[in-house]
Amino acid sequence: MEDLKTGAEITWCPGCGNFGIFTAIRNAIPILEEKGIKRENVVITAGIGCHAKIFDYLNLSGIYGLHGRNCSNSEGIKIANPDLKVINFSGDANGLAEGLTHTMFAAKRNQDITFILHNNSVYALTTGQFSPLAEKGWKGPSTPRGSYEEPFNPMSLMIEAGATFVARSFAGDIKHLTDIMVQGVEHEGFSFIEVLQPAVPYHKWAEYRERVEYLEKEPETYFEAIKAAKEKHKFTIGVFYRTTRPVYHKELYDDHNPVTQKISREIRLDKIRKFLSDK
Amino acid sequence: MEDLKTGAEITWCPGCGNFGIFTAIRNAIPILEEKGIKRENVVITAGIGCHAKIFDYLNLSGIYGLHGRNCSNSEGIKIANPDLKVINFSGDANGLAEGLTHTMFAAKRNQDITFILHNNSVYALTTGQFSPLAEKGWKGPSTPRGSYEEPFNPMSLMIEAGATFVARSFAGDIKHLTDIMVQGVEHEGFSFIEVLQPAVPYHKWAEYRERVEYLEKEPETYFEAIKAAKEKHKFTIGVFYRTTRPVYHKELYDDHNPVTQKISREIRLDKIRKFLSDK
Amino acid sequence: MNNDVFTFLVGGKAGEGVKKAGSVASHIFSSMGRHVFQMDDYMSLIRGGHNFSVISTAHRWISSHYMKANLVVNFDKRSCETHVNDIAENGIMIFNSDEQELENGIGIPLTSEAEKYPMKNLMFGVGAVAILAATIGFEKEEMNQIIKDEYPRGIENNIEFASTIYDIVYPDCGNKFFLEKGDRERPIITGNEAISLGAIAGGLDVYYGYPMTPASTILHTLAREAENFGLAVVHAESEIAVINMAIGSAFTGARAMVGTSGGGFALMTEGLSLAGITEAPVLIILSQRPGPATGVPTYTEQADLAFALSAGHGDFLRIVASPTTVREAYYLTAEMLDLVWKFQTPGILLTEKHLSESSMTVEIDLEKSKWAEPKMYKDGNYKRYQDKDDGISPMLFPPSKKIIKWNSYEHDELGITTEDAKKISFMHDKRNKKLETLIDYLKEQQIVKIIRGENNSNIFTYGSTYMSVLEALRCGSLNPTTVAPIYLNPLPIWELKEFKNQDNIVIEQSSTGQFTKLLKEKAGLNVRNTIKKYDGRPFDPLELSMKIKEVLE
Amino acid sequence: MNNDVFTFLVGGKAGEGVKKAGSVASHIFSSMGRHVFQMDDYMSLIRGGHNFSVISTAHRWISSHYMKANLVVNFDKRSCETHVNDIAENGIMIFNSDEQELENGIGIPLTSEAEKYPMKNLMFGVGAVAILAATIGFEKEEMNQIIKDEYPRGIENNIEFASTIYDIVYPDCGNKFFLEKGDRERPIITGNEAISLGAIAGGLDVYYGYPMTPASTILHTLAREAENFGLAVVHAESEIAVINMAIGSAFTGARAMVGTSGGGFALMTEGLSLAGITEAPVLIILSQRPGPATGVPTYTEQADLAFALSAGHGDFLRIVASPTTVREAYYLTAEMLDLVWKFQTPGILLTEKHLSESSMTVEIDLEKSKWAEPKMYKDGNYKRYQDKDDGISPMLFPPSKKIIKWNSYEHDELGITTEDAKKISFMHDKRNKKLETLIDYLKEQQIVKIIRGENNSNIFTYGSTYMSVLEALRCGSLNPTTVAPIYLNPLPIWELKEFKNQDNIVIEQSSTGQFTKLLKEKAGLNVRNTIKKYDGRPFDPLELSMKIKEVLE
Ligand SMILES: Cc1ncc(C[n+]2csc(CCOP(=O)(O)OP(=O)(O)O)c2C)c(N)n1
Ligand SMILES: Cc1ncc(C[n+]2csc(CCOP(=O)(O)OP(=O)(O)O)c2C)c(N)n1
Ligand code: SF4
Ligand code: SF4
Ligand SMILES: [Mg+2]
Ligand SMILES: [Mg+2]
Repeated sequence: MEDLKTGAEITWCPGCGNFGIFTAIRNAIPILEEKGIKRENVVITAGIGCHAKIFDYLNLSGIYGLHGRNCSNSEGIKIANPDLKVINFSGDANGLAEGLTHTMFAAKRNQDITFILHNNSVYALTTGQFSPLAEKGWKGPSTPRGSYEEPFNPMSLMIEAGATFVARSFAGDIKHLTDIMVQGVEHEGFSFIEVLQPAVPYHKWAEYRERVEYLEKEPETYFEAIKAAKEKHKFTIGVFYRTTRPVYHKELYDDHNPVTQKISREIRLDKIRKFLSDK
Repeated sequence: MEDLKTGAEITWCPGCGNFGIFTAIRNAIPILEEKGIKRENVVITAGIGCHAKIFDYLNLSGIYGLHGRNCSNSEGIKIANPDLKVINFSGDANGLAEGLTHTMFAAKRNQDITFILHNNSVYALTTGQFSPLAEKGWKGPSTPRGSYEEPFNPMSLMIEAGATFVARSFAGDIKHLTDIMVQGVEHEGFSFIEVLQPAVPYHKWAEYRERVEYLEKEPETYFEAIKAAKEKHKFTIGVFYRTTRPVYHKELYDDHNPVTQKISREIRLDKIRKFLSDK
Repeated sequence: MNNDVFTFLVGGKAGEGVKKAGSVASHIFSSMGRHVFQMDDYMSLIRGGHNFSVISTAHRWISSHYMKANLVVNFDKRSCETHVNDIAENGIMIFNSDEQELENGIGIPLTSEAEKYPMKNLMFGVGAVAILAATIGFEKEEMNQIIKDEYPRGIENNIEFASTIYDIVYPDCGNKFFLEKGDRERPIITGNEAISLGAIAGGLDVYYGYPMTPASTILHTLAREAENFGLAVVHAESEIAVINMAIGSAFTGARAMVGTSGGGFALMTEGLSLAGITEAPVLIILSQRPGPATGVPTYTEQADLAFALSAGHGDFLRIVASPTTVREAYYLTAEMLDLVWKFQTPGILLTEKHLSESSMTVEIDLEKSKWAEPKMYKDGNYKRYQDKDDGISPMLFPPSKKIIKWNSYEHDELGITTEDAKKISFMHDKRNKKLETLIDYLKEQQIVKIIRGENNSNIFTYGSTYMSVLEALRCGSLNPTTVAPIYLNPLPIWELKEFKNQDNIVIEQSSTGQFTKLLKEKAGLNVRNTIKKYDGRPFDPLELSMKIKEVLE
Repeated sequence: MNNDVFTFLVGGKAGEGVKKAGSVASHIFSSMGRHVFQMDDYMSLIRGGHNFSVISTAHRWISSHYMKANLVVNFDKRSCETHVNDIAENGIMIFNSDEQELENGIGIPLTSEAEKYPMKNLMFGVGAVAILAATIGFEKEEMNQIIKDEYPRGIENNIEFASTIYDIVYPDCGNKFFLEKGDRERPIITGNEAISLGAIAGGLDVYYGYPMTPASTILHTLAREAENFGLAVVHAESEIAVINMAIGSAFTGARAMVGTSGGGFALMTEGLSLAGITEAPVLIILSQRPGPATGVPTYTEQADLAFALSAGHGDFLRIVASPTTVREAYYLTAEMLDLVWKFQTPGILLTEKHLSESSMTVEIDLEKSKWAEPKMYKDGNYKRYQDKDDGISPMLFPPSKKIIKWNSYEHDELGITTEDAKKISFMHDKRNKKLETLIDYLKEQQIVKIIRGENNSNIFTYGSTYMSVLEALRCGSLNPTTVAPIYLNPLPIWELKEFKNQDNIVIEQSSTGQFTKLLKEKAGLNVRNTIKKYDGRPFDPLELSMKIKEVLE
């Protein structure tokens, strides 16, 4: 299992962009190990959708959660045991429709987790409905006349929400993606990584390859970041925003770890005795 | 009932900012009537919280919904009968915590409703917990050591989400607020109005009055709007953003109205017969 | 084996047109005037894996597929392995000889033949249709016409390919099966289509959904028909939005419906309770798949029954009914839409993947469908929650000069919030009266399906399992009395009384026997045995008939 | 009227310190070594309206307040009007003579006296304490000490004001009531404090909540104690986040608990189902208020029982238990935390506003509380969902070199998704085994409270209603057998069998009699009559005793 694969049958479509994400994360983990992050400290969560199948394939511990809710699982893991490094895989419906509030609040809190958004701009697993990132006019089974909604801009949205590392990469550029993943996990705080992920029944790789472009220069200020997010087209990859502010679990209890530093029963009962005697 | 009051006992604290909002909306309705909007076409929704009590007091039809969910009620009303003008009252926990996703999507869709956010920066009715708009460090019963989260910026957040009219007003400036409300309701599309609303057990009116400032000039472009939202302090009132794009219900079915133009049973059965004969 | 039934099974990878081939086969049979039942088995993936469709057809009404097929067409090796035991006596299996060699069965070089065409991946289905056509003795012209109608893209290639395949198979098994023609052609629809049409017939104005198998195709069907019928059909951001939007629409008088599966339904329960207290008429389609949680998305189960019966906090009336057949799904949806409007309370149409996504020939008398009409306010003072003997307050919708307030808090008759002790119990009583009114109403309706038999035992079942049971009884030539309550809340105990102390057997698809418990606990029924299946698959009539036999003996 | 009980009622506007005065009174009584029960009645508002607290105290254990009070202190007119009938025989009512004149009662110029002080709004409570002190014969020094301890802001003014009020009342009713001292002082805690402490004693590591009355004070109590006990206490963005965060934390081995009321619980049901299939130990406190929907937030009801028993889609085990007293809430919370970890399934501690927010003197043997410990993995191959005879797979937590996968889809023993028919039913069976293991375990525990009586009838009740019933029986000198199951799922039918065909009466706070149905349907109990109350208020023992008498006759 050294290549981080389980024995599970892979049921992504041949040519699916998720293979690229799968490869990149398997590349990233050993790099992170070299940098001192122990593999057993890395745990993953996934929502429900094609993206989430990575949970079965990746030989790492974690939670395969509910559609839209794994971000909360991730937060719960990190809060309970901050020693763990949490990588959160999400689809665009998972993380930006059903689960939008959780994603926004995890960013707001600057939870120290890495949120990987598999952006295929559809609800792939449920047969291709328009998603929060689908272009207006997109014809899926729930919008046969074309969707009526403008898509969100994940970069500016997450900057707005409070993410401290916001980047876009491409499932077809394993090197770039691996690098961004490593940076995302290393970053202390909420790292949001949008991955352009073609879904073959709905898009063409060629269109992606033609249009993908690198952000020339990493923006240095908030306004530069917003400008880049808004003015570059949505196939522009790179780090859009990077900043630092306190992470949630440290605000909550500095360096305490409720799981590894659990207070014993005896001490608890003594303190409860004290509590009651004051009542 | 010409002053738009029901007979219900008002149970806001003496001095509550909600009185100002209540007065302003009662001022706004007759102005809107003069402008040709019939009073019976105005319906209201409210979530749960102190803000929402306005539902009982205001002599207008509507839905007193669940905590965090009235925005969806509003959308459902507008979609079913676009002739109605929907005014949606929300608290900051209601609309930006429990209900954040709905608020974001109503903006994204440019639903033609008016969303009034009573910003008291606390969960007032549940005894003052920190809210999504509370300053970091705010001490409430759920955050006795001070909250750990940076507040959202409602102006830039709603611009980002897709609202087409975004303004801030103040419960202590009835004239300004009335005017903004009228503009909001008249605006075709999603109008978001944040109202600075002091809650007397938690804040002092004087602090608001001292700090409230008018936005000198309405921003003209998206970037100007974002700059104003980010760089002006949070007591700055005025219209931050105003733009036009198609509203949801018109995209959905042009000028059709499913309630008033309902297709008869006979025609339906004929069409079903046809459907079946093709099967 | 039942020899009045012919069964065709086609299997292959997702994306190879398996299901399409299945439904073309179904249409071939129905066009012969025969009855058809089609079950599609597919995995939760988009390309690859293993999918199959089984179509059973008979000269009489048929209510289940049979897993033992007379003709099996496998596109790939995995399919052969999966279906090796699914061949009926004297049945034949056709396999893809480019993938493997097999002793029993007729090999056809499907892949190499298909590769001669540009759209090679889409040819397999055409091939399956050609094989079927040959074996049941269709002339090539007949076959070509079908191919033209059903596979309109690349017609010439398709016909050429079909012809090749036809010619390959014909020598071995051309004309092998004789299918008698029936009286007339009937439409074939899925359960979800029946539900969609029933809703439209009943007066549906707006539908809200968030995709979730096996309910998604209601959203898709209605979205496609929205323009035609003047409906609003909205794919919203979550199931919570969905239910609350529906309540918003109901407030305007729009007949609103939503659909989901267990997980989405769970998210709707707070809204369900809101519908309870606001007395909002809203119909929820809950199409079950195996749970808990995400469970097994594309398979079938009946384990959300107990949840549906008491979902939502607080005391309020939830009407729960489950259709036993695709045809009934049509009538019942219209009827439930009518009931939720008559009684101003939420209703749940409980069904399963097996009904939602299976298709069958139906005969529907459209005129018989109900049309949802509430009791309307006439004159005088308007009070949204006016107390009435039957618990039902007349309705009024905006725009109106009268004030109409729907309230999630406990409220007085005007809909204004109250915390007053007397008013709280008064309003509880007011709402609780509706149950009796409803029971009186239902007592006049036929809401339990009873087929009297000769055995001394009774079989109880519900939902789509009813279809499996009927077919099992027929193929096993068994004749117990079968009882299937359509309404589960209120449970028609008045109709079930007579069976109380008899010898009762329950058949259901829940591992803990939720329906059995309901019958025992609410109706006080003596239940000797429960036949359960909870592996995600519907019952096979043959297997089930053997189990029933065992139990009856 | 019970003359072993003394009752003090204080009423006024929210924001005037009514509740605080009530709890100071409680502490006065408990410091006298007496038992105390305090019920706080308040509206859903922050300032104004009408709030009151009733404290009943006795020399023996007392489990309810009485609405007929010996001493009533009203701060305003509305309070006088509300409580005009709440004065016991020989009781006295003290009113604010600045607001009105009254014939029966003693007027005191509370407002004008209070206005002499800068913090005038906070003086009324001090006044109420002074009145109580005078009437029960406290010396001024004793009173001053209490005021100092309990009202630390502006001590001198408070003492001066108290002294003035004391002097005004003393001539009329000084020393009017004699309260015998008891053996020793006992702590006074609310149900929610008992739950919070019980959780901590049981090993709680993390608590997630979203404010919702009447569960919010668990969040507040734990937030306050978080640092002291090394807990993570998080107020999240919604109840959906709450339950899913808790499951995330449980994955790391943290003992996680959440708390909410009906509406929030409804939102958690999908997560509950997730806990079912992932076998996540998570404890949910569901504190009920009148529903449906928003209902009546600050009052009490027991109408979420049926919902709690089957919440969440699919077949899985939900442990549901309801504490009958504040003391038991402590033990039961620790025990439930232990059970959910032992059985790796979600548990619901069902309670009501009446228990959550009432306070009483308790005696708790801390050492008796359970400590949550799961069965841990020792060695060999690790499989998260390893099949075992008892259905319980040993646990392991990250960081670990072994792979630990919790899965919301149906899965194999390793936690990898499966759609395989055999594996699906295998895993259903594996999980279903836990129910029997649990029943075997519970059979060894005392999980039904039975007090044998002399009547021929039995009274069944549960939750906080048990406290009302015990007090009613005592004050009415009634002696039926009382039975209160603590566990509601699994319902201990083995313990209830003996009562099956006896004369049973149920007392509960649901308008549709949900507990009655449970007893009839699950335990097959003959129930002759149900005494229900569903106006949001808890039972008054006197009224209830009369009702019981009527029914028993
Ligand atoms: C509560 C709930 N609603 C709906 C579903 C059905 N569902 C499964 S996957 C999915 C959408 C997936 O879209 P996305 O998150 O973009 O993932 P993708 O398949 O595109 O990778 C939906 C709606 C569900 N499992 N749970
Ligand atoms: C599902 C649900 N969760 C929690 C509550 C309890 N609750 C009532 S009001 C409220 C917060 C109100 O805060 P906000 O929306 O800011 O309104 P405000 O009182 O400040 O006007 C909460 C959490 C509820 N009614 N429903
Ligand atoms: S549908 Fe799209 S996302 Fe899903 S497996 Fe296929 S290519 Fe990948
Ligand atoms: S608590 Fe605040 S928001 Fe609520 S009524 Fe009082 S002043 Fe108004
Ligand atoms: Mg997607
Ligand atoms: Mg607020």
